[in-house]
Amino acid sequence: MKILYFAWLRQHTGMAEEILEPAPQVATAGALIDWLIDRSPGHAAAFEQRSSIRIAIDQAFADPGDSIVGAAEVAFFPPVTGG
Amino acid sequence: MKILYFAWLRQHTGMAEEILEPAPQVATAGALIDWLIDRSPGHAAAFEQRSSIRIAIDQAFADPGDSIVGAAEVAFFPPVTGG
Amino acid sequence: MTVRVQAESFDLGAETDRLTAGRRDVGAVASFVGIARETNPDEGAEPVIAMTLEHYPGMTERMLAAAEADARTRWPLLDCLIVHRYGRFLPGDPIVLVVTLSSHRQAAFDACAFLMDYLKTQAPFWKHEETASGARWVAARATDDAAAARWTKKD
Amino acid sequence: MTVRVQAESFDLGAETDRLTAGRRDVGAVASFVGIARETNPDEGAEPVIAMTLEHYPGMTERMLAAAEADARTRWPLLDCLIVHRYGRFLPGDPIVLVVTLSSHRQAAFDACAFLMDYLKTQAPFWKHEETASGARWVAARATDDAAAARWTKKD
Repeated sequence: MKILYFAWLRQHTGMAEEILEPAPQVATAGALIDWLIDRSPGHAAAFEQRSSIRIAIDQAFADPGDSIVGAAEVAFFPPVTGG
Repeated sequence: MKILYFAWLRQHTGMAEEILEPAPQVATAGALIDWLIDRSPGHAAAFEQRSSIRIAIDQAFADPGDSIVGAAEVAFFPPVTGG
Repeated sequence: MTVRVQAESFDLGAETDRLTAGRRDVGAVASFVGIARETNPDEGAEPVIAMTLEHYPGMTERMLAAAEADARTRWPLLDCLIVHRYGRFLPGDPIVLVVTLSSHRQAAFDACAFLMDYLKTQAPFWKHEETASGARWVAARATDDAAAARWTKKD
Repeated sequence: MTVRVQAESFDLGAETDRLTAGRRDVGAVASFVGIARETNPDEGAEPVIAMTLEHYPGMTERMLAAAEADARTRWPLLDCLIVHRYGRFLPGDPIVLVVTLSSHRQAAFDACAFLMDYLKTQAPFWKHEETASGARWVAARATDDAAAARWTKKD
């Protein structure tokens, strides 16, 4: 599974993306965040303002409760500030 | 006093403008229309759809009851259909 | 802040480049170009071969300048351009250009729409259309008046 | 109907000329250009030296195409163009272009404003501003969300 980080999440994790295989019990986007937070202090910092973090599963906006089973790509980012 | 005609009023009168000195008792735009109607069949035809005719006195929209005393320019035209 | 009433065509890109050149405060440039159409606004009517716009020289410029001044009191505009052509046009010919510059998009959009509604309903222009079966003066459209009335109801 | 996400700049005049070329059915071309500003949206904040827009390649294009399809179901558009740039911009640099073509002006204006509200609030772009005292990620603005919400309340 490809995990993508944008904006200040990318700066905290120190990477734009990583390829990971989460444990089988990590079935939702919210559970994936819990799992990622344990990977490094940078990951923990990235997800600190957790309520403001937006999620996309396979390039579609998603909620923390949405399933990531079978997803190829999960992205985490701040609220968008385009144009 | 310069009298201006636009669009189909101009076509009916056969002229874009004329310089006239209305009789002294012709004090309002409405009275001026009455006075102009008697000048020619073309003028009468121009003012036939009288309720739809718009008036400008010295380049400002006006009503039939508005005074033309001292005005330099009175224009008559159909509802505008710009742009 | 500029108003031009002219026979010549205009260039949207050149006009907006000129308006924004050297500025660092403009965030939003809204623009509108009105074009002569072959299709008649009345359903099922004949195609338009050409259209002639007649106007009231002097009064037109005065009214467009007043409309622009009105727009500037309603929205925080950084600059504004109105170009309106007169004469004979073929389908596809550009007729009217409005460009509004502001810090934020909503002011630019609203002022641009306001000025176009004004041009359509208040400015002394008259449209004469040629079709295969003859020519006619175009009647005022109720939808245009309704669009313009939005801006007075607001107050 | 075109969506482009690119680093290169764009030319408003050339794009609208291309969209209208040879057509006789277009009466209204509404367009919007969003430009990098020196002035910070927050009152009293420091001048912006430069701004970097980061985006989510793939998802951005997909979302803009969906927004365009949505606009086409809401308004009778004859054509539509969205160009959004990414990268680093100086004040005065053009960032985003939306052009909408319709028979009538209201549809063109509304669709253009709708697409801009969508770009500001839904498309995955993130703005990073540099000022004399440092750099920061720009926070989402409540007024932008309110502007976008207009279009959902309607239905």
